[in-house]
Amino acid sequence: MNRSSVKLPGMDMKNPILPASGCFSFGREFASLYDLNQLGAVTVKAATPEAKRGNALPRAAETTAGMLNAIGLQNPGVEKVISEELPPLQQYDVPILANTAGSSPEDYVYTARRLSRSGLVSALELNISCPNVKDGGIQFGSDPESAAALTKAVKEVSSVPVYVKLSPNTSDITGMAQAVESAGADGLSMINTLIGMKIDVRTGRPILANTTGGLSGPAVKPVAVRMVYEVSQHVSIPIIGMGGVSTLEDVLEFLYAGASAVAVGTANFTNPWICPELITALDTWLEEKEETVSSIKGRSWKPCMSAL
Amino acid sequence: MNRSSVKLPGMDMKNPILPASGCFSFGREFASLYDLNQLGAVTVKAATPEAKRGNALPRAAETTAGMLNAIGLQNPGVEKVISEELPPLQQYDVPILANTAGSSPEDYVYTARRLSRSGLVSALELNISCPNVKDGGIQFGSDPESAAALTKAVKEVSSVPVYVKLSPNTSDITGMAQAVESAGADGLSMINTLIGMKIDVRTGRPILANTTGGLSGPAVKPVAVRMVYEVSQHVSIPIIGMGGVSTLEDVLEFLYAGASAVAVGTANFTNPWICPELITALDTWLEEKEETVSSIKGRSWKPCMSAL
Amino acid sequence: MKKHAAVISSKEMIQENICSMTLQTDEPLEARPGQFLHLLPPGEGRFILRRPISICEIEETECRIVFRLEGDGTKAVAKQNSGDKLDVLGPLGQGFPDIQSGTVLLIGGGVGVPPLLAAAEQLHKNGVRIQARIGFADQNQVMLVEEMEKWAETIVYTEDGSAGRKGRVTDELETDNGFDTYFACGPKPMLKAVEAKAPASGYVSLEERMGCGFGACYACVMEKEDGTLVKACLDGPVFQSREVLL
Amino acid sequence: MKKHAAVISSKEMIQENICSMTLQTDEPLEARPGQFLHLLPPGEGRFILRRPISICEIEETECRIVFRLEGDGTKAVAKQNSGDKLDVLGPLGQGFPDIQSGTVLLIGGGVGVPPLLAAAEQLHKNGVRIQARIGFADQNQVMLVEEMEKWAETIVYTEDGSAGRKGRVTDELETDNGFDTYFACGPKPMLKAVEAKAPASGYVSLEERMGCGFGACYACVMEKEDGTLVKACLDGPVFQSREVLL
Ligand SMILES: Cc1cc2nc3c(=O)[nH]c(=O)nc-3n(C[C@H](O)[C@H](O)[C@H](O)COP(=O)(O)OP(=O)(O)OC[C@H]3O[C@@H](n4cnc5c(N)ncnc54)[C@H](O)[C@@H]3O)c2cc1C
Ligand SMILES: Cc1cc2nc3c(=O)[nH]c(=O)nc-3n(C[C@H](O)[C@H](O)[C@H](O)COP(=O)(O)OP(=O)(O)OC[C@H]3O[C@@H](n4cnc5c(N)ncnc54)[C@H](O)[C@@H]3O)c2cc1C
Ligand SMILES: Cc1cc2nc3c(=O)[nH]c(=O)nc-3n(C[C@H](O)[C@H](O)[C@H](O)COP(=O)(O)O)c2cc1C
Ligand SMILES: Cc1cc2nc3c(=O)[nH]c(=O)nc-3n(C[C@H](O)[C@H](O)[C@H](O)COP(=O)(O)O)c2cc1C
Ligand code: FES
Ligand code: FES
Repeated sequence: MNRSSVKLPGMDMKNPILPASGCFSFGREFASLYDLNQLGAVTVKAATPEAKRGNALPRAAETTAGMLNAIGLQNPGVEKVISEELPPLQQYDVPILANTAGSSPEDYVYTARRLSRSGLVSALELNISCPNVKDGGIQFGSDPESAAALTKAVKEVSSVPVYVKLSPNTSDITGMAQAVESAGADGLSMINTLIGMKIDVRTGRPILANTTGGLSGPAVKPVAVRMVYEVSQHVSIPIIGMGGVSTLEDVLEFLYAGASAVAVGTANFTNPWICPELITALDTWLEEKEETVSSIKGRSWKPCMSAL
Repeated sequence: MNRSSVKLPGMDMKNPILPASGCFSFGREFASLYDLNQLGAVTVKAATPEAKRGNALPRAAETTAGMLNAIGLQNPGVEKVISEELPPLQQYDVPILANTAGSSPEDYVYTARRLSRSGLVSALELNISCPNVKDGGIQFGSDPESAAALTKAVKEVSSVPVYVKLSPNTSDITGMAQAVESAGADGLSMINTLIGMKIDVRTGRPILANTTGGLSGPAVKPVAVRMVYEVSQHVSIPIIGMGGVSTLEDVLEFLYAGASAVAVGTANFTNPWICPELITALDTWLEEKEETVSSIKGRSWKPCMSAL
Repeated sequence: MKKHAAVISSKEMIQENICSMTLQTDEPLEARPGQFLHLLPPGEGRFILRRPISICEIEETECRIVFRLEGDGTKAVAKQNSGDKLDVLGPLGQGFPDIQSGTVLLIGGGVGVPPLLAAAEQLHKNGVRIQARIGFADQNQVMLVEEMEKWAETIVYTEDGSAGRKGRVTDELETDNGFDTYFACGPKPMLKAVEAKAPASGYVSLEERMGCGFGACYACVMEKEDGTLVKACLDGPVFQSREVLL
Repeated sequence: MKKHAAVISSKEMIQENICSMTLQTDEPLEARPGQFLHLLPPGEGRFILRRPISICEIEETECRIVFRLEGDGTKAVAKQNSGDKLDVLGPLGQGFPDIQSGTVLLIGGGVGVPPLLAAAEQLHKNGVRIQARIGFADQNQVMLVEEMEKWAETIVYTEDGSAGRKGRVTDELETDNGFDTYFACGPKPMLKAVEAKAPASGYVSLEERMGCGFGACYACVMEKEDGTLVKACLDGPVFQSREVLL
């Protein structure tokens, strides 16, 4: 077995690195930069039942070591995602994690059914925590019961494994995680963005047209690592960890915290080649230290091992 | 009237700048660096009924544009705070905001009574959200009902105004704010630290002895500004805004967001002279723009004014 | 698009808050006028988004940029010295069309002027007649006038009259029939006025806030007249006049 | 304690990962050996905590520091060049005592050696006899040997024997009766071994993680034998041996 490979529900990954949803579009722009076959998996942009035009501009702003976005789930709608966006990705030997969002359980069930039956995706990722649209499902992201009900409903119609993407905007992330685990989730993705905002001091007004946006990037990494650390000790389904990853050390931190795979979001914008760079760096590191991804997973909380 | 001055319950402030609790000790170290009379107010370190020795070392770590702390409320206990720490501050013509923490409502009531009746403090700040001690009252920080009950109990015994310090580790900051407002709080302080952690990639183990710690500094500013923006539109009591303030622009951002005063925490460690520097910068700016603190307060959400 | 560890070969502050920099890349950039570079301000993780800056002059592996110090990012870039490296992505976006004949009017406002200089040089090579109207807030913002005069009959405007003509680049535009098409670059209100007033159609280059700069983040999506959506970074920043809703 | 915009007057990498820097301050630092400077790595808000670095040599307004590149902060400092400014707070903490007679043994491990060089120079001025045992992981970490030999009879150790004697600075300590007191600086396990083995009492300088460095944050609080609490930054970093629990 390869040192880097990991097996997650629905996704046999060559390595634990995948781009995060919304930070890789549908892969087209990156496919012209490097061979996508290098990736552990690809998470595509959220699909909703109908096309969404997204929010007014500006949709992005920078903060210290972070960025705010309020894209607003712009996407061509699930039918076009299936007919136009996903087929080009089939040429790669890489699992596809399809992110879905909606404003009602029916929306999620609808897109989940369509996507999972399209034969084009390996697993679903339920974005129950998009902070950037009025009806973006944020209520599911902070209430364990609605999250569980939603998970259950989607599991019933989905023919592929279902990952639930958790919001950090909660006081009890472990409760959320356990609720969706009991409802049948096959895995967790965490974290989505923190809700933040920036005011233009020249005008006194919010910079984003949407007023608030989702905070991502290195600034949020300590929050993400803490949540993965906490949740991984209380659930038995695998976690795709994310939030501020941009270096090999960050990848290791998430694996040590208990993540089974690590997604890279914002860093794709700063450095479009970040994913293959991290994959190479991790391979080299594992080789040098004679470790495997599974051996280092959760090391921060597992009883001391001889390897240390 | 002075352009910078602000009047908050219990605190007539020359300017809206005050150091945040835990980042100024009891003022002694700073008193040897500059004249504390320059400050708008002083927030002192949390007092608990009995002395607390704090957590094991390491208690601090750095993250990208942020820091984690797990001091663990080290303090000599409320009696010594009153007999030894607060008297030296009486020589200054500056309101004193006394932070208190505890693990039960009785603790808060006890310290609140002692502090408010000592005649040495202008107002109390209830830290219902310290993430760094097992019994640090974090439960009050995420449950509106317990927070309201606590506030009520303290208000009954306190002879000075009571500010409640809110935790950002919640999905509904406005609900928390409204709950403590209805319970009689005279003001709000926000935000306390986000819960975060950092893992030492050399050892695979958490850096802080306490495992997790409170995240502060520029990294959290977007979250803090968003919360002040949201809450200030839904309460009528004043807000002391804080979280990552280190420049004049940051101060303006919090005032525009709706804060009545702005506290500076972590930046005191990076630059011990930051408070007087910000005060001078703000004075100059207000003078130049012919503005006052009260005229710019909440500008980000108030209907357009002629001044813009 | 490539990532370059460009070396700063020279840096000069041409106004108090305007920096001119020459960058040396390993390989020729092969950029067109109107395309831009995406610079990562140095800062060990402090800066997350790159800064889009237009190519102002280009020859083989050497390229000049001219930018105004706005916020922390451009200030951090301007603090670098010759010999220092700069992380540059580019060239990005669609540039100005390669007009081969007739008269082109260049209309630039403030930091919209640098890309027009690149365009002027190219148009001159093509044998096109070039006129330029470039406008600035005041004399402390005026830049690239001599360089522009090399290629174009140039009129300089300042809003306060402290240099050149007092007024705006669009002031006498309605009655100017001396050009076949135009290239405009500047703040949105200027572009709107240009589109409204110019007697001919032309091309506008937009300064939209960007995330990635190469089409991946959807931060810069704009609407076309027909309702379809385009990305300013990928499908622009240069568009035909009236093609997108400003 | 003051804040200085120190100017880097020279920088040299004396080993692959060890940087020696000379800083020029406006006013004399008036520091004692064992005191430290608190450096803010440059980075526009990226770095929040300063880095404590011991004074290695000092004369009037010029001061030398020697530090190992550990994480991002020390790396960012080492990237600066002579002429660049560095934001420095100091001097901070309590230094070594001003011993005037007898024999002092200096015991240093790795980056614990730089402050001992400052101490050696001072002790030499005081007419004290000085011996030094300085230890490093391997030859690539060895530093300041020649400088130390100027003032002290020096024995160099490396753990792998690649330079000097193979072994540790504490190896022959138990039987060494040739000194009246000692100054020790190095990692905690070394200091523990020193306290356990040294036949005389002495002074240890601790390398604790710090927040503020001047007593305000309580990040560095340690326990004394009698249960009272002290701050490593304010009451230390130098303490009497066995005074605080390591
Ligand atoms: C295609 C294009 C070409 C450009 N060419 C030039 C040029 O040649 N010379 C020049 O001086 N300026 C140019 N600009 C504007 C330049 O990108 C901004 O001034 C710069 O990004 C501001 O960064 P900052 O770090 O100083 O400001 P900050 O306020 O710190 O920037 C924060 C974020 O907002 C974005 N931002 C802020 N202001 C603007 C703006 N006006 N336009 C776009 N993004 C902004 C930044 O890119 C960054 O992502 C161009 C913009 C675009 C879109
Ligand atoms: C009083 C004192 C004097 C010192 N003198 C020297 C010296 O002369 N030369 C030298 O090479 N080193 C010295 N050190 C150690 C030096 O401070 C650390 O190596 C340095 O802070 C690491 O910073 P970084 O940015 O490289 O590491 P990072 O891991 O990026 O640092 C992150 C945070 O952890 C702290 N930290 C990490 N490692 C240490 C450590 N070993 N000790 C204390 N804090 C640490 C940093 O200060 C910073 O706050 C001294 C430490 C102390 C307490
Ligand atoms: C521009 C942008 C768009 C995003 N769009 C989505 C999305 O459509 N669905 C989703 O689940 N998460 C979305 N996210 C969140 C990311 O997938 C990721 O959870 C978050 O950004 C934290 O990771 P990072 O710090 O590495 O970016 C988006 C993030 C950004 C920055
Ligand atoms: C070292 C440290 C100690 C703190 N101690 C307290 C405390 O005792 N009571 C309290 O209410 N907040 C405490 N805080 C939180 C701060 O008062 C402030 O709410 C938070 O740090 C955000 O502001 P900043 O980003 O400016 O630091 C502490 C923060 C730090 C960094
Ligand atoms: S800036 Fe990212 S899509 Fe245009
Ligand atoms: S480092 Fe802050 S008190 Fe010692």
